[in-house]
Formats: sequence, structure tokens, C-alpha cells
Amino acid sequence: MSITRHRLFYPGVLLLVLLVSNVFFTPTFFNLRMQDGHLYGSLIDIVRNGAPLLIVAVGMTFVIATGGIDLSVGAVMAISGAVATHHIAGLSNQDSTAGVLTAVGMALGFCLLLGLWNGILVAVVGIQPIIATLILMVAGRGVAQWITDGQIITVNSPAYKLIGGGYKLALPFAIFLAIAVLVFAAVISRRSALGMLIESVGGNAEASRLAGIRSRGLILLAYVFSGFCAGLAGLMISSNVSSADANNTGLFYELDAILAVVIGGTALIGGRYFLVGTLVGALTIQTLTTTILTIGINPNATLLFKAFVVFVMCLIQSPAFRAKVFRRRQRPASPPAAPASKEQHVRVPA
Amino acid sequence: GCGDDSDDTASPGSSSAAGGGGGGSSEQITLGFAQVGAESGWRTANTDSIKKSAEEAGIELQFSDAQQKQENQIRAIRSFIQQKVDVIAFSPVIESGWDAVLNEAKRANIPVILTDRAVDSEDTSLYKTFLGSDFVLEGQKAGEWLKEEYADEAGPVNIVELQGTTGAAPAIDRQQGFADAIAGESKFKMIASQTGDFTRAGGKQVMEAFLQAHKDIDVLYAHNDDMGLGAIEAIEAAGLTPGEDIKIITVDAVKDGMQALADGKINFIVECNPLLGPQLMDAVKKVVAGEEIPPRIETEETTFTQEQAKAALPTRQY
Amino acid sequence: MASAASSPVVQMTGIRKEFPGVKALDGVDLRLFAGEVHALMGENGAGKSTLIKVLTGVYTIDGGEIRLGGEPVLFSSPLQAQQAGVSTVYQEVNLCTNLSVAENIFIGREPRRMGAINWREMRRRAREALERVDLHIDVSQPLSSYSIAIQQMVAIARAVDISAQVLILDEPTSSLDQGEVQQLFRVMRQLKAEGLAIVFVSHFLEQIYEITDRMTVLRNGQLVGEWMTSELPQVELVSKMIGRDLATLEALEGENKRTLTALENATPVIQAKGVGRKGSVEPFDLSVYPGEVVGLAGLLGSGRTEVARLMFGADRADSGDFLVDGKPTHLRTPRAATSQGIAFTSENRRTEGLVGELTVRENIILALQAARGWTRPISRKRQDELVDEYIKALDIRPANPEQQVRNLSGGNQQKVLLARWLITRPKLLILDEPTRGIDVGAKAQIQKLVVSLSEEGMSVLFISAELEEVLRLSHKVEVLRDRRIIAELANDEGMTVEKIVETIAGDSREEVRA
Amino acid sequence: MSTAVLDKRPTGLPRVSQRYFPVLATLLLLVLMYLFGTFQYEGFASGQGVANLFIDNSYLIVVAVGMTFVILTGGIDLSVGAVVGLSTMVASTLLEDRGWSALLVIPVVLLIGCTLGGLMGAVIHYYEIQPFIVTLAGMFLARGLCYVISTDSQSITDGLYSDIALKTIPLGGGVVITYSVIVALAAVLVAYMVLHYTRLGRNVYAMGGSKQSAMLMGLPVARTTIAVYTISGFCAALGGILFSFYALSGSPNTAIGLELDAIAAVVIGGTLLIGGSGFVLGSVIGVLVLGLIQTIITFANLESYFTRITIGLLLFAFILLQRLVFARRSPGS
Ligand SMILES: Nc1ncnc2c1ncn2[C@@H]1O[C@H](COP(=O)(O)OP(=O)(O)OP(=O)(O)O)[C@@H](O)[C@H]1O
Ligand SMILES: Nc1ncnc2c1ncn2[C@@H]1O[C@H](COP(=O)(O)OP(=O)(O)OP(=O)(O)O)[C@@H](O)[C@H]1O
Ligand SMILES: [Mg+2]
Ligand SMILES: [Mg+2]
Repeated sequence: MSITRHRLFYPGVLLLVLLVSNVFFTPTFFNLRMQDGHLYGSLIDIVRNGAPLLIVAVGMTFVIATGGIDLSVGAVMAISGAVATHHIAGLSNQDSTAGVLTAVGMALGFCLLLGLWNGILVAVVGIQPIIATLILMVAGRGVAQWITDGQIITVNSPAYKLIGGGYKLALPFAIFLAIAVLVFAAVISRRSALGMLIESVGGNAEASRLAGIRSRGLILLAYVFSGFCAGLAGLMISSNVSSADANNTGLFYELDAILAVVIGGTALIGGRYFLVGTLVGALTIQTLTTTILTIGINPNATLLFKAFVVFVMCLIQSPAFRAKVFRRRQRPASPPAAPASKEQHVRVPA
Repeated sequence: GCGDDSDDTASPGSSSAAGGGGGGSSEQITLGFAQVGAESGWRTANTDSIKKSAEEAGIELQFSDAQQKQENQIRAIRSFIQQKVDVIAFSPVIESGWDAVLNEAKRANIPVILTDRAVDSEDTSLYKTFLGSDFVLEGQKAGEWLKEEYADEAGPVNIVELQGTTGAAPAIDRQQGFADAIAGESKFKMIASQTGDFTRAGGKQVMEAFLQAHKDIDVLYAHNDDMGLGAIEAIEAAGLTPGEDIKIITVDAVKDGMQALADGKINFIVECNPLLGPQLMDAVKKVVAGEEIPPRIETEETTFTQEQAKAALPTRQY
Repeated sequence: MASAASSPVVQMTGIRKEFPGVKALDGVDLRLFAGEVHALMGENGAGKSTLIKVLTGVYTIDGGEIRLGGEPVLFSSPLQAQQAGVSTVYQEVNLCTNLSVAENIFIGREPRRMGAINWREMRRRAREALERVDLHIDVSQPLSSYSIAIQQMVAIARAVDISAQVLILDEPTSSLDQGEVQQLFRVMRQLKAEGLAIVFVSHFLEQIYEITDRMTVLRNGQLVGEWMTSELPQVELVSKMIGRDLATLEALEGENKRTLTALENATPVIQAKGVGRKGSVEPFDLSVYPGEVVGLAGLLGSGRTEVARLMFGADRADSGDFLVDGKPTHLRTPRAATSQGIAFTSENRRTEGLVGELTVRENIILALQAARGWTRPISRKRQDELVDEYIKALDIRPANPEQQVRNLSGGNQQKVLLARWLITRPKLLILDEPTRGIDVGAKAQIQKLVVSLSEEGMSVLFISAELEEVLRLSHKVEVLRDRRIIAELANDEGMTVEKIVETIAGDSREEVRA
Repeated sequence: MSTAVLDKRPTGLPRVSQRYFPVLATLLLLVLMYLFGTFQYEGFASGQGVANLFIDNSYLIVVAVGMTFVILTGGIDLSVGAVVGLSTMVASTLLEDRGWSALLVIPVVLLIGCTLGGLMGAVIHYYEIQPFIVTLAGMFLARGLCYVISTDSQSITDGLYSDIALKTIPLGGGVVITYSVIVALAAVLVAYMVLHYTRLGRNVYAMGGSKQSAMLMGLPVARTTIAVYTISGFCAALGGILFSFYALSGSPNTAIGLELDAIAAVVIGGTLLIGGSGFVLGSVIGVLVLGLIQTIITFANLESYFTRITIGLLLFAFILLQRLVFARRSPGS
């Protein structure tokens, strides 16, 4: 009983159901084997492909917790990949560790600035988050195209490739990065008072101000972190295919990231956030994508299938829905009529 | 091979550039061009070619980027009419729905040239000519090569397909053409077909899933090079050799694709040439001069095998 | 007067309502007769508001029966209750502050002409409805531009205007001043004469004895009993409510006249010189000395809250200077004020005080944590110690630090807000209506707390609509009128509530009320 | 909020214009932007140019009107773009493949929009699921249906339909508008009336102010929620019809991302995303701002990638100016 009460019980069950349903179509779905010194299998693919989404969603979680939203993550991802590959492509030795590190540093630094820009528009200038980040969403992709000159930049750098497509300890390096970001976010926010203060600002901004919280700095921090996360995810995606596609990298990623956060139980109006929920959300979305691909759904019907799954997911997660289904079953057990002891309780003095 | 082709198409452009420059002193031609967007490297090369050859031909270019939205393109064409350009050219975002605005252009006596993609208007007097590739034909060429390649084998040949963006004209037509070409022979089996959105990342992810779900893939047909390039990575990660364990056919012939072809990772590429600029400028001049031009100008396009790619690679422009 | 012979308008029997972990109502009965004012009594968290919400369809019951006019009913929303003639003012002001005053009174039943809302008529009738409670404000302004007290009056005006059979008022008087309360009582008497059944909840016992005919007492979600008001002496009532005797209350009697000596050579904790804000408060001077309790007295809307907000930097002063401990200081933001050791509990605890989604523990440590910055978290162990200490000290119920604050009863929420600032050990504590909605026992506790804090050297700026309370606690009283401080009265021998009232009223009482 | 002050003295401005001050100021900024275009580009300023602004954006105006209702209640509707696309697909398929009459097709399309919207509203209310997810699922559903109907685009040749679509109404001076403009303006007018002169409209604002309070005040929260999503669905379908008038075709990829344009227009027009405050007229201005930016772009002869950057910069400039105008009005953060 108590385990079904847990917030993540139903999303978790759904994720499992999605995973298991694959076995009916692909009996080898859960199989893992060693391939060239690294683990290989669908599950690994899911985690590796889901890693960038998870990272973006973690950044988004904080922004949403402050009561904001960041539409610009997709564009920031594109910029990040563009900056890094542009630098690497210009290196004489594309595989030089120092060169790649510089490229990564430049890209992430630039993305921090972009996050700061968003944060300033929201927290200092006071523009509604959706519009403030829309500006960068629109302009950012143009900037990325400008950097790449509209072409796909291809690099040949095993060192760069490591970030999103490489392996360490037989596992995709991306997994380590994603875990690192998630753990970092969880530790920094839950071991310090950051998380609570952010939740307070998102839950009631005016009350937080009157409690002496510097909400401006916290909001800035959330957007900067989101920019950083988007930048890292952009590097992973670009590194995974050893190229930067300014036009398509991160396209519609903001929607998936927000969806992951919301599935995880964080409300869009801000306040309480759940990083583990976001993890489950991101994995669910990636599993859904992979499932669609492996069970071979007609591409024209893909969206219908997605609609169906998202819909079922909402319903199952909704306590109101469960209550309604549950109550119908339970109703006969508890008679609505008044208890027999009616008169005993009424004491009418004089 | 192809390098020759590109040079051929470029030469009429550059030769007439001198003539255009000479005549331009009295009356410069203004061309309004409404581009689809900047959604791919192919498109950017296309844009560059048009800009460059307009400059070379001494034609003033009014350029507008519609960001893949038909309504923006309609708006751009309207503004060209308002600005009274001499010729309007555009690559329609989608095939249908152009009658109204093209009628407006007709009423304003501005000739229209379609590039790259066609429109389905019944009234063909709305535009002077269509200049571009035949996507169905591209698919057919891919299919024909496959038939030849497997002519001696009994099969079955298991094919997977990486489609372009759902609903996009090149995706629909390339799928159609390919399917038509292999329809006759029952040994070809299309075992999976998914959209990879024309991107490398998409191609890679979809191919990964294909490889997990199907153990016996013989051929991959990708609607563009980029998805093919992404798929190659997935195939390599699975411990297979692209080009040998799985034969790969793609469309476009961008530089990276050609490189992979030359390296033996792709087996066959059908060219889809973005360098329409010179031919377009040529047509523009003819239209302004009142000359007759054919209602359909095919871009010169070829196909590449691995050997042809090695030969063509050094001179590729994009 | 209620006649037990006639059948009740509302009869609730054996009502049970459970929230996760809390039995909010456990076999409660309530009978309401036409033409009576019925008091619902109980400590904070006893279940009064829950009973009201259950009756009006906000919550569904887990057991029991509700009859309206003899027929069993189960409302599934307040809308249905309203349609059946039951109108309610819920405990926290539940209006839409983004809408105009007139709309708040008429929304859902706007006067229409030819299908379209007749705005002119609506404003006219809104003015009429407010006239009934003697409120004269611009009804086309958004409700958010008025103080919580005005909002409360608007809510009452709305409910009175709707009421057909039953009118329920859940702590309507907690933020009203004496005049306002009397006006409300006039209206209630009139409605009673018209045959309405009225439920009245209040922690002011004098008000209960003044206006109600019968009462139902709850304790810990259980029914204690039902009595005629006139037959249950106050002392007995209190012991029935709190289940123990009145030692705590009596301890406070006698604590009346309080003067501080030897202030001349002390430096004020805070000194405001010519501080004011255009359109809000006229420039004023105000000094608070260490250990001094300064009361602010004035009518509703006289500007007490504004003074408090300026002193805390919640609003930015546009004239004047502050001296904190004798040093010139800017108090531009609450943040600046807290770092100077100033604390402030807003009168509007729901929108400006608590973060409803967070737990009791988090709400309590919020200000302390904010002062330390996010990089220096208070250890969980320390948090638990602090929170436990204050949950005990203020008797917050349920004593579960991990409960979401929004699920607490109104009075307990107020205590949480107090606790938040007490643990910061401020030099100056600004309390705007701190005893709002707090039961007798807890109120006595809080008053005692203020006294002992000031004895320990903490200064307090104390705002309350209850002049007795102000007088009992303060060393001096600042009197406000029309957003100006008009007098400073030392609380020495001979100072009485009447004198303060006279000062507030100035020359003629009528003039102020108009 | 508690700092606002009652001023009983009548001020210089009549009260109405005070209430509409934000909208008027935004309108003024729009005009300034138009003047900027006029001085910057030859052939920019013309009567027809202004008319085109309405013609080109009539469908977006209608969609934004529907979105305004939803956002005013504090909700959001991500499905509108897909519903616009679906509407064009349904219209073109029924007209061309099935040979239905336009007079039948239009009501059917509108009905589909309303039904989808209504269902989403019901799910949002009764199962207490965040509007974001529900309408996102609705978006997938509607777009998915587009592809299931056909992946091909199709021209509409139906006589009556194209007559309505192509017929222009002269306004004098050679300026013409289409029926779509009339429909859009009518939608705005109706929406204004509904929002300000009906109970439904006021309930919409009340819900945006505080859903909890609205419920406790006895407002029909369920009905209102379902109504606003139905209205939004209706407007999206109507927008789809206007779009199919505009392009005379149906295409499964029509209006991808339109929901963002609509939301942006509403928010630029001064409506708060958390609900409870804003005007439908503001949304119209928001649409015109976006349209005007697009028009400036088409005149600007920009490099492809500077198109987006310029749009971003223009948007930024506009928002910043708007913010500066209001900086005085809203104290605090
Ligand atoms: N939504 C809820 N979820 C959980 N517990 C609740 C909820 N609402 C009320 N409670 C609990 O029910 C009990 C009764 O609360 P209620 O608000 O009825 O008290 P009250 O008598 O009105 O007190 P007060 O005088 O402080 O207003 C309290 O213990 C409270 O914490
Ligand atoms: N009777 C009234 N008539 C008109 N406006 C009023 C009235 N009462 C209050 N207001 C308005 O409400 C605002 C808030 O008043 P404020 O809260 O400062 O008063 P207060 O003395 O703290 O009253 P309260 O008794 O609510 O604590 C004031 O700015 C004033 O404009
Ligand atoms: Mg209560
Ligand atoms: Mg006050």
C-alpha cells in the first residue's frame, strides 16, 4: 500500500511496462553483449540517447521550480555544438586533448553567458520567462547557423567523440556525464539550502521576498545552470555524430525537456521539484522513442502512438483519475447513510 | 563524373554574367527570391549558389528566408510584388496552395520561376518554368542500382529505409520512387522504415534501433547523406562494417557523403544538386528578355559509385 | 431566538472527515435553526473550518449525514451549496484580488441587461451592498489595492448579499476593528430577524457572547457538546474548548500598565526620521528603544500596515532616513532589514507570509536560512531541534514538522509564521496582526511571549485591531489617522482604551468613520 | 500588490483609458515600429501594406484569441498549431476527395476543433492533470491524425471555397482585404464581448486570479475550464479554415510551432501567463507585432541566418521598450 503511495510509483511502473512491452516485439530487447570492449544493447542505447535529454531536463527542473520556463535550450544546444566543432575543425591536430578541452570550455562558457542573459531578462529586467527565453530561442539558432555558416561542421576527433559517443569502463561516457550532472544538481541543491530557497521562491515569490530571500540571485543561478546543462547536452549530441548541425540540433528539445520535468511531478507553476522524477521522465520519453523505433510503428502513426502513451501516462498518474476509478469499486463498501447512533451524539441543553 | 557536371552548369552562368553586367548599366534586373529556410546544409549550399551567381550575373537579388513556413513565403512574394521586382523565384515549402499569390504576381505582370520543388497548380500559366530535381527519379535511380547490384543473388534482400521528415516532399517522393523501382522483384523486402528527420543524429538513433530489432539487414536506403552518415556510426558501433555487411545507398552527394563513399562506407549516392544558381540566372535573363524557355528545366544530376566518388571528390564544391 | 421545537434548517449528524494522517472530524453533529446565530467554537485545528467546508461541498465527507430543510443533501461544490441558499465566507479571504471590488461581490450572478453584464448596475448594487456594511470605497478598483481588512469586509458583503437560508462566517472579524465588527453585528442581527440561520466562528469570546444564541463546541475533531450561549459561562466554555483550566489566561491579568524606565540615554534600536512614501504614509518620526513594545493603533486603513512595511523595507520609503542603533542605514529591501536584525510578520499570511507548498519545518527555518545564505545550510539536526522547540513553545498542531503548511488550520499557520521570525532572534520584531485567528489559549501564550521577549531586550512593533491587546502589551502607543501618525501616547497610569479611541476619533467620531 | 493606493480623486485621464493603458502603450510601440519600417524601407508604407498585415495574420489573430481565453484562466494550449494543421487537412480531404460541400465541411471542421478542445478541458479539470501535458498529448494526437489522413499536401479547388477565399473587399484607395480579415475581426469583437459582458468571460478572469477562490466563491469552475479549451479548439479550427482560405490547400505540416507564436502574441499583448490579467485586444496587437517583425524581415533582404537573429533582436527591443514603459507601474520584482 505504502509503495503505491510514492509519487514515482506510477511513472516508474509505466516506464517498466514500456520497457517490458518491447520484449514481445524484440525478444532480445534486454540482451546485453560485449562489443569491441563495451557493452552493447537496447538498454545501453536508451540510456546513452536519453542522457542529453536528462541533462537538459535537470537544468529545466530548476528553472521551472523558480516558476519560470526556458524555451531557449534547443538553440543553446545548437550553439554549443557549433562553437566547439568550429574550434576543433580549426585545430591542426583535431585529436589534441588540450584543443578539445579548450573547445569544450569555450562552448560551455558561452552557454553560461547565454543562461546569464536569460536570467537577467527574467530576474532583473522582469520580462515574463516564456518571452524572455523565446528571444534566445529564435535568435540563438541564427547565431549557431552563423557560426557554422549554415553547413554541418564535421570533425574527426576521437577525444571530442568521447563526450557523447565514447565509452569508459565498458559504458557510454555520456552516462557518466548525465549521472554526474544529476548527482551534482541533487547534492548542491539538497545538501545546501539552495533547493529549499528555490522552492520557496517558486512557491510564493512575495512571501519569499519578505522572508529576506535574495530571489534575484537564485533565479539567475537557475537560468545559468540551465544554460550550462543545455550546452553540455549540445556537446554530447554533436559529439555523438562528430558534427554540428546548427539547423537541427536540439530542435523541439525544449518540449521534451519540459515534458520530462512535468512527468516527473514538478508543477509548471513552480515550487517543489523532483530530480529523480525528472530522471524517470527523461528515461520514459527516450524509452518511448526507442520503443516506437524498435517495434516498427509506421512513421505516419508515430505521433498517434505518442499521444496515446502520454495520455495514458497522465491518467494513471492523476490521483483524481485513480480516485474515481477506485471509488467506483469501493463505494458499495461504505454506506453513505448516517450511522445509527444519530441521537446519542446530539446533546441539547435545556 | 559529377565534377564535370558542376563545371558545366557553372559555365553558362559565368559566361552570361559578363553579358548581364554589360546590359546591367542601363537597366539592372531585380530578382526576388523566397527561400524555404536554412534547414539543412544542402539548403545553405543552394542559397549560396543563388547569391553567388546573382552577383556574377549582375542581377540584383532580393532574398528572403521563410524559415520553413509557407505563410512567410507568401508574405515574401507579396512584398516582392509590392517592391516591383522583375522576376520572382522561389522554392515552395509545400506543393499546394500557391494559386492566390501567383495570380497576384501574374496580375502585376511579374514572371515566376519555381526552383527545387514543384507546385501542384493546375493553371501552369502561373509560372514560367520549374527548375530543379525530380525527387521521384532520385528514388528510382537508387532502386535501379540496387536491382543491378543484386541481379545475381537469389535473396531475400532485407532493406531498411531512413525516411526524411514526415510529410516533406523529398521524403515522400524518394520513398515512392524507390518503392516503384524495386516493386517488381519479390526478393526485396522492406523490413523497416522510419523517419530520421534528415539529420545525422536522427539517422544514428533510428539505425541503432533497427540493428537491435533486426539481425539480418542487408541494405540501408537513406533519403539523404546525413542520415546515412549517422547510420554508419551506428553500424560501426554494432561491430559491423558499413558498405560490406550492410550496403548503403543515399541521396544528395554532399561532401561528407562523398568522402564516405570514397572510403567505401557508402556504396552508392544519387546526386541532388543544390547548385541551381547559374541555371536560375540564365532562366531569369531569358524570361526578362522575353525568350521562350521550356516549362521544366532539369538540373543536371548524376549518380556516384565508389570509384566515381574518388575521382570527383577533389573538385566538389560543397 | 432559536426554538428547539421547530425543525433545524441544517442538521449534520455523525460527520467524519479524515485527511491523510489526521482525523479532522470524528462524529460531529451540528444543528442550525432559522433565526439564530450559532457559534462554532474550538481551539486552532479543532475542525471548525473543516466542518464548514464539508457542509458546503468543498470536501466530501467520509461518513455521516447532512440534511438541509429535512432533505438529505451532499453538495459536490460550493456552487451547489450556494444554489441551495447556503452562502459562506471562508476563513482566509477567498476572493479574486485581480478583479474589481464590484465583480468580487457579484461574480457568478452579475446583473444583466439583454444578456450582457450591466456594469453600471453592478457597480451601483455593489456600492449598495457595501453600504450595508458601512464601507465606502471605489468599487471599480481591483480588490488587490485594498488591505486585507477591506477584503474581508467585501467578502462579508458578498456573502450577505447572496445569503438566502444559511450564512456561514468563518472568522470574519479576525482583522476587523471595533467599529467594523459592530457594523457586521448590526447586519447579522437584521438577517437573523429576517429568519436566516447564521454560523459564526470567532476566537473573540466577547463577540461570541454578544452576538450568538447557541454554540457547538469541538475539540480535536470531536464534538464536545451544544449549549445555549447564555447558559454557558465564559470560563466553562474555555475549559470545554481547551480541555484544561484557565491558568495560562489568568496569568496575564494584571499585566496592564507597562512603562520602561531609563530610556533617555539609550540609543533607539530603530529610529525613523521623516520616513514616508507618497500616496501611502505621510512622513513620520518613530523611535523604538531596546526592550520596548510600541503599539500602533488606528482604524482600518489608517496606515498601520504601511508604517510597518516601510520599517521593514517591504515598501521603499521615498523620503526620510533610518537610524539603526544610531547609525544611518538604508532599509530598501526586506533583505536589508533582516540583515539589520529586523523581522516582520505580515497580516496577510497566505499571500505574503507562508509558502503553502513547503512543510512546517521549511517555513519555520526559511528566514533564518535566507539570512545565512544558501551556501551555509542549517544542518538537519539543528533544524529539527529548532523546529521542535518552537512547535512545542507555540503549541503548533498537528506537531508534525513535515506537514505541508497549507494543510494547517488558520491559527496554526499564524503560529508557524511567528516561529519563523522568532528563531532568527531579531532585535526588532514587527508584528502585524499576529493574533489574527488565534484561539484564546494560544493568544495568551503569544502575548506572554511578547512580554517575555521584550523583557529579554527585544523590541517589538505591535499592530492589532484589538485595542485592549495593544494597550496590554505596549509601552507606548502610536496613534494613526488617515495614514498619518497623529499622536504618541505613553502607556502610563490613566491610559485607557477609551482615551486611545478618543484620540483616533479626534474631534468628532463621525468624521472619521465617514 | 498591497502597495497600490486608492486615489479617490478623479485623475486627468478617464478611467477606461487607465485600465487600457498597457494595451494602448503597446499599440503606440507598434505604431513606432511601423514608422521605423516606413523610414527604413522603400515601399513599406502603403494602405495595402497595412491591410496585408491583417490578411497575412488573420488566422493567427483568431488562434491567439482562443489562446487568450486559455491563458487568462492560467492554462495553456499547445495543441492549437496541430489543430490548425488538422483542420486544413480535414477541409481539403473532405472537399476534394469526398466532394463534400464547403457549407458542410466548415461546420464539421469547427465541430472537430470544439470536440478536441472540450475533451482536453474535461480531462484537465476532472483528472486534475497539468494543461501542459494534456494539450501536448492533444498536439501529438491532432498532428498524428494529419499524417494518418495523408502525408501529401493537397490543393483545394472547390468552387465555393475558393470563391470565399479569393474574393476581396475593396476599402477604397485600391486597398483590399479578404473575408478572412472580417472573420478575424469579428472573432476579436465577439471574444471581447464574451470576456467583458458575459458571466463566462468574468469567470475566466476569476479563475485566472485564483482557481481555489473561484471554486469557493461558487463559480462553475468545471464548466469554465471546459469552455475555454473548447473555445480555443474552436478558434484553432476556425484559424485552420482561414489558413486553408489563405493557402487554398491542406498540408499535414501546416502551422508547426504556431502554438508558440500564439502564446508569444498573447504574452506580448500584456496577458500574464499565470492568468487573470490581460485583454484580447492586447493579443491582437501582439499578433501584429510579430507580423510586423516578419514584414520588416521580408523587406530587409537579410542573409538566411540573420533572419532569425534579427527577429530575436526586434522582439527583444520591443519587449524591452514595453518593459521600460511599465517599469514605473509595477513596483517590486
Ligand atoms: N487539506 C488538508 N489536508 C490535511 N490536513 C488538513 C487539511 N485541512 C485541514 N487539515 C487538518 O484538519 C484539522 C482541522 O483543521 P481546521 O482548519 O478545520 O481547524 P479550525 O478549527 O478551523 O482551526 P483554526 O481556528 O485555526 O482555523 C487540522 O489539524 C488541520 O491540520
Ligand atoms: N475605509 C477605507 N476606505 C478607503 N480605502 C481604504 C480604507 N481602508 C483601507 N483603505 C485602503 O487600504 C490600504 C491598506 O490600508 P492599511 O492596511 O495600511 O491599513 P491598516 O491601518 O493597516 O489597516 P488594517 O486594519 O487592515 O490593518 C490603504 O492604502 C487604503 O488606501
Ligand atoms: Mg479555521
Ligand atoms: Mg493592516
